[in-house]
Amino acid sequence: MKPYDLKIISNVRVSERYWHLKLDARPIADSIRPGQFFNIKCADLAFLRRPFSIYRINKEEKTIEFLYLVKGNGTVHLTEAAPGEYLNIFGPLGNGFELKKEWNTVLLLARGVGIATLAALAQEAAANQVTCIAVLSARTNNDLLSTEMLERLGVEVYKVTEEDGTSDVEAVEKLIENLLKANRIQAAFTCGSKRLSKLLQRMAKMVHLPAQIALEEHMGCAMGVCYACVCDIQENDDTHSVRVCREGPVFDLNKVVLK
Amino acid sequence: MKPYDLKIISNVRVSERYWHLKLDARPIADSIRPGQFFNIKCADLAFLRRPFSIYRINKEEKTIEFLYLVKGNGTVHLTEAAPGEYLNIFGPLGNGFELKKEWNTVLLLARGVGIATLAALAQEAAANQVTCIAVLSARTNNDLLSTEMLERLGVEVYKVTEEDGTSDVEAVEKLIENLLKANRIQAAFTCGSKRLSKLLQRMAKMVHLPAQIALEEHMGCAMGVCYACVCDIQENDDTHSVRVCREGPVFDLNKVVLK
Amino acid sequence: MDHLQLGVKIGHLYLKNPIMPASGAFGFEMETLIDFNNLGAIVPKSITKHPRGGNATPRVCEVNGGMINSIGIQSKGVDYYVKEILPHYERYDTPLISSISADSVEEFAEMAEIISRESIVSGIELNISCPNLKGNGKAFGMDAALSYNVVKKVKDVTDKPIIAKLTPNVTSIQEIALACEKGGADALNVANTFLAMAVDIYTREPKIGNVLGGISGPAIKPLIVRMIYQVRKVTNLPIIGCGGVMTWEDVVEMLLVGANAVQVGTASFINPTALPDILEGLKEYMTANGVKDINELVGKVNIKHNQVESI
Amino acid sequence: MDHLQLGVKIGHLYLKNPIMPASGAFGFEMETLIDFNNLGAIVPKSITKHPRGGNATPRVCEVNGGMINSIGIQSKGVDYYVKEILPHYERYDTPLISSISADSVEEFAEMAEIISRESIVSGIELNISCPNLKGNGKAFGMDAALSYNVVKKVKDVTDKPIIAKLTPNVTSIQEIALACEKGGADALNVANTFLAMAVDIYTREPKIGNVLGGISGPAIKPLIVRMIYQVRKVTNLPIIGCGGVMTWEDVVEMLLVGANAVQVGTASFINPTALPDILEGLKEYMTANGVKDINELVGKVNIKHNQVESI
Ligand SMILES: Cc1cc2nc3c(=O)[nH]c(=O)nc-3n(C[C@H](O)[C@H](O)[C@H](O)COP(=O)(O)OP(=O)(O)OC[C@H]3O[C@@H](n4cnc5c(N)ncnc54)[C@H](O)[C@@H]3O)c2cc1C
Ligand SMILES: Cc1cc2nc3c(=O)[nH]c(=O)nc-3n(C[C@H](O)[C@H](O)[C@H](O)COP(=O)(O)OP(=O)(O)OC[C@H]3O[C@@H](n4cnc5c(N)ncnc54)[C@H](O)[C@@H]3O)c2cc1C
Ligand SMILES: Cc1cc2nc3c(=O)[nH]c(=O)nc-3n(C[C@H](O)[C@H](O)[C@H](O)COP(=O)(O)O)c2cc1C
Ligand SMILES: Cc1cc2nc3c(=O)[nH]c(=O)nc-3n(C[C@H](O)[C@H](O)[C@H](O)COP(=O)(O)O)c2cc1C
Ligand code: FES
Ligand code: FES
Repeated sequence: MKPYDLKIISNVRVSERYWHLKLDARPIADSIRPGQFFNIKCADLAFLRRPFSIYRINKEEKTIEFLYLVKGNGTVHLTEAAPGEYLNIFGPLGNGFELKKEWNTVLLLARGVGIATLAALAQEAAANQVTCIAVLSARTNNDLLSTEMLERLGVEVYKVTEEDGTSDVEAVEKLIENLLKANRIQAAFTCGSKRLSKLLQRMAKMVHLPAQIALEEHMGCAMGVCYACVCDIQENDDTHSVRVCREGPVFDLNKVVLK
Repeated sequence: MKPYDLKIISNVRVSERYWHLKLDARPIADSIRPGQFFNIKCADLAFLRRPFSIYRINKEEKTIEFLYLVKGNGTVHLTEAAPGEYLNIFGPLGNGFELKKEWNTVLLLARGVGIATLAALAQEAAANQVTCIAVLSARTNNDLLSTEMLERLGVEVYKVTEEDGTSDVEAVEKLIENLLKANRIQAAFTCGSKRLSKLLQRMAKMVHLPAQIALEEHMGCAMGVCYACVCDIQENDDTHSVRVCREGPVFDLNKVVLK
Repeated sequence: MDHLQLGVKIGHLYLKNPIMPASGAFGFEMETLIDFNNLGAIVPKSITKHPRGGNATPRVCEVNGGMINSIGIQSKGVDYYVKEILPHYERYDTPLISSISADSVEEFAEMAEIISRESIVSGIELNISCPNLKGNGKAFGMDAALSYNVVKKVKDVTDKPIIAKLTPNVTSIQEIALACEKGGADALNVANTFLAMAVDIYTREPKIGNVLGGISGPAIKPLIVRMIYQVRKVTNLPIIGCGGVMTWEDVVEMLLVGANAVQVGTASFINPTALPDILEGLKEYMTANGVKDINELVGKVNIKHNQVESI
Repeated sequence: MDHLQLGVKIGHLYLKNPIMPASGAFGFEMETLIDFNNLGAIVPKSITKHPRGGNATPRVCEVNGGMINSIGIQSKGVDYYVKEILPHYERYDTPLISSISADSVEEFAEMAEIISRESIVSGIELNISCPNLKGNGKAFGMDAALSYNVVKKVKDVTDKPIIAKLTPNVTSIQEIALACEKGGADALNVANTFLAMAVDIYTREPKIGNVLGGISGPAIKPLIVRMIYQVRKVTNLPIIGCGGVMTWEDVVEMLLVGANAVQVGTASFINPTALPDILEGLKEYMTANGVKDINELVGKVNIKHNQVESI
């Protein structure tokens, strides 16, 4: 982890509420893993940095990409950053997803901008000939991002939205049940929705499916010193506090306490 | 006085430390007088507005111009404002110079960016066939601004600088003495230097020359309500406090108390 | 938007809306800029009994997220105020609140008495943040007994609603608020500026002629919001929130933690039409969110946990 | 730049330079980012005697010019600290200052005693901003007698230099500073965070899980500068300035008003290499301005007028 001034290659709107940011990553020596994140100084007018997962790592052209939802002060100003300018990003931070060698087929369950986080994983899975089945949930079809990119990677994509009335928890539960029946899914990954994470946690515990979650929490330092970003991990009968920025953001879904 | 969002026509560096700003003034209905000023919101990152005298009023092309010294937080950020963007300026504020009908020849004594303030007056004088003799003082010749513009207006310009060793008070006193002898100067105007203002005050009192000064003081509201920008006026034996932004910034040099 | 109920009550005083200027950041010089009839109240700069010159310049400086000022209550005295200042506001139907500063408890009472004779004065705001020169020089508002005394003595001589403007430079704002309530205050203003200082590292001189000054602007809003919240917990008196309001969002935030109205000071220096702009924003917010009566918002912050009041 | 004298003394403690981290905004996780040997001191997060869970999330939020935090001193207890945290710092030759928090005067003394046994500990900072649970729940540092007591009891059980970290949420920082001096404090830290609050107007929930929190960052610097100035006027004890330092300019400002050293907290969240960057800036400033010894700057603010200490 280090702060870097990276040149902006592009920063464009990709849907109503989402933007895509591409940076020249040549200065970064560390290797970057899917699930890791960077803490980005969005603008002078946004005091704190903002954490964003790595969305795409392009090793050949040495670029990194982020997909971000325009939400408040920081991201609104981030949209104003222009190609050619430099952005100060701090990272890579935290621990990424673990993709075990023995897994051939995995399930991705993402909602909203959580897709950004799992897209990086899908990319790695594809490189390792792991089959990915993705359930992507969003408010509207316009919000359903990266489906084409995922399909190009060979991911089998299922889309559910409020718009189409297909995204309620019951419907998603049914869908996953069917997917679990039809495929030899060996692990699951989720990001972006508390509701869906709880659902997946329940289902994974039931069928003893290894599962990982990328969590979000408000951050101060993003480097493990301030204890702003804690969540609880339950192992056997012991509950202990961990830092999302340091021990996470990826945790064993079967152990994390979802409030 | 009103706040206006004015389009920036140009914003360019004109010497080492000075910048020139030109705005589309079409939205401004009020007439603007030399000596008046605007309070400019330089940037989001500079909290308070900054006061700048009007440097040039172009009635035909409906533009106004400012000449500013890059000094601190506000002006540093002002240099980043790009043509096409809008700048929020509040004004016109305060009272301008008084150029009496009966005056045929006047003396301008300016130092540094004080030249900006007197340039607008020279422009008006030229339009009214009043002869201007200007003594311009600066640190370096590079800092000596607008001499060409003034000469084009027909102003007789005398330059003094530290660089040339010609700008000390004694030398300027000698120069003005000679100018007063050689010309029928009926009024004097000054801006930009406490030292030179004191000199001119002393000389003007001695020879009973009408004289005006444009003062600077740190401002809060710039509209006369906060009493941040006060200075003292001495009339006969009475000293009273006035507001630079409201009763000024132009005052009778013979009455103002120069600290 | 026509059916929005924006009126609020500050004791017996009815304001047509909760947005008013803060003392010291408003004057009739703004008459051409904004319509005073659209203000909740008119609050001219604090006055003193006798004419006063004010402090050395520079009297203001910029800091991160705000400014420091030390004007020193430059005032032409109460007689001038009654004769020359008040008449300017006669043509408006907006209630006028006179802010008064004094050097002693007695002087506060004397001034309140003089001011109360003026029918145009609808309320009196006591600037108890000013130093008690007959005491140890500390502000009245830094001491509960003194604060009580000032309010009590003033209440004894006037029937006008009294607003005590607290200083935030205290260990317990609740204690001072309660003292003022006990003294008979009809409302509380939370609060005046925080004592602050800035130094120019190159000249090594304080950026304010008077060395110390009061910091205002958005930098102090989180402290003021906390204080309004704390004061609301111990009293039902009307609270006027003041400190760092720049936008209508800030007004809503202060109402949610318990303010009944707000004052806008420094914002007018940055945006001279801040007062009407904030009122417009507030109306749009109410319309968009189905808030029919502004009073519905007061104190409606949603506190879920039984929180500990420490850091 | 090699001949610059940057060393400062905090009581008997010699620091090689005046720049150190603020407790709670530093940890050995930063080891790969900055060279701890270049710090004036190492100041780990405050610890409590027994393990403690900390407060509800969200624990931080952004405000204009700063942030609010309410971590709640999440701590694994003093035993874990001694066994697991302190050893991390053994390989550095930088003095380590342990920050301790406690619920009662007695507990402060107990903890100081335990910590004092560790030779790696060069000094103890008392976080007297935490609430006194055996009393009325107010912070120790809000009461002069309690502050005196904490310092005195701790001094009785340890020979290590004691730094009292004051809370700024008081009417008179001078009074508390003097009480700590009388109790035997070797130095004063001015100061901890200001109690603050922010509300999300759309959810109507406090932005901090614990409702209230402490505001840090540039927004509070002018208040802290004022307090350092005030404390310097009444005591010759070494002062560590803390609050809103983002750049070397801020350090110079604090030194000029009387600080002998400074702590940097929030700045490290914005710029993770703030600590070394500030030190470099300071050295360049000294070189450019012919300041050979950093101590030359202390208290050198140029006060021309006989100013009044009111607003
Ligand atoms: C590890 C991690 C990875 C993330 N990856 C992505 C991503 O790839 N794309 C994306 O769009 N978003 C991502 N988020 C969420 C993203 O950080 C927030 O949406 C963003 O901080 C909001 O900032 P804002 O200024 O727009 O909103 P504001 O509401 O103005 O933010 C105010 C404050 O709250 C914090 N905050 C608000 N929402 C969140 C949140 N969900 N998580 C953490 N802090 C929050 C902000 O950081 C800021 O400090 C991630 C969060 C974490 C913790
Ligand atoms: C009526 C009037 C007319 C002026 N006209 C011009 C002009 O035409 N061109 C020009 O370059 N300058 C002019 N000035 C001075 C100009 O306002 C300052 O140089 C400018 O405010 C400095 O801002 P800064 O952010 O660069 O400096 P900073 O040092 O960062 O300013 C900090 C604060 O001090 C105030 N300040 C600093 N210097 C002055 C000053 N000399 N007068 C008033 N406030 C000051 C700033 O406004 C700001 O609030 C004028 C000042 C006044 C009062
Ligand atoms: C320049 C200036 C002058 C002020 N004068 C007074 C005053 O005379 N009386 C008073 O009670 N408050 C005075 N104040 C304080 C304001 O009324 C208000 O309490 C403070 O500025 C905080 O609000 P704000 O952040 O909206 O400005 C003054 C503030 C400023 C900035
Ligand atoms: C996230 C966070 C945690 C903190 N934890 C502690 C703490 O445990 N003990 C303490 O004395 N101060 C703590 N502080 C206060 C800082 O040490 C410091 O006094 C304050 O942040 C002001 O300095 P700054 O503006 O440089 O951050 C904490 C501050 C922050 C932001
Ligand atoms: S954000 Fe500071 S510990 Fe995670
Ligand atoms: S700046 Fe407010 S009165 Fe002049």
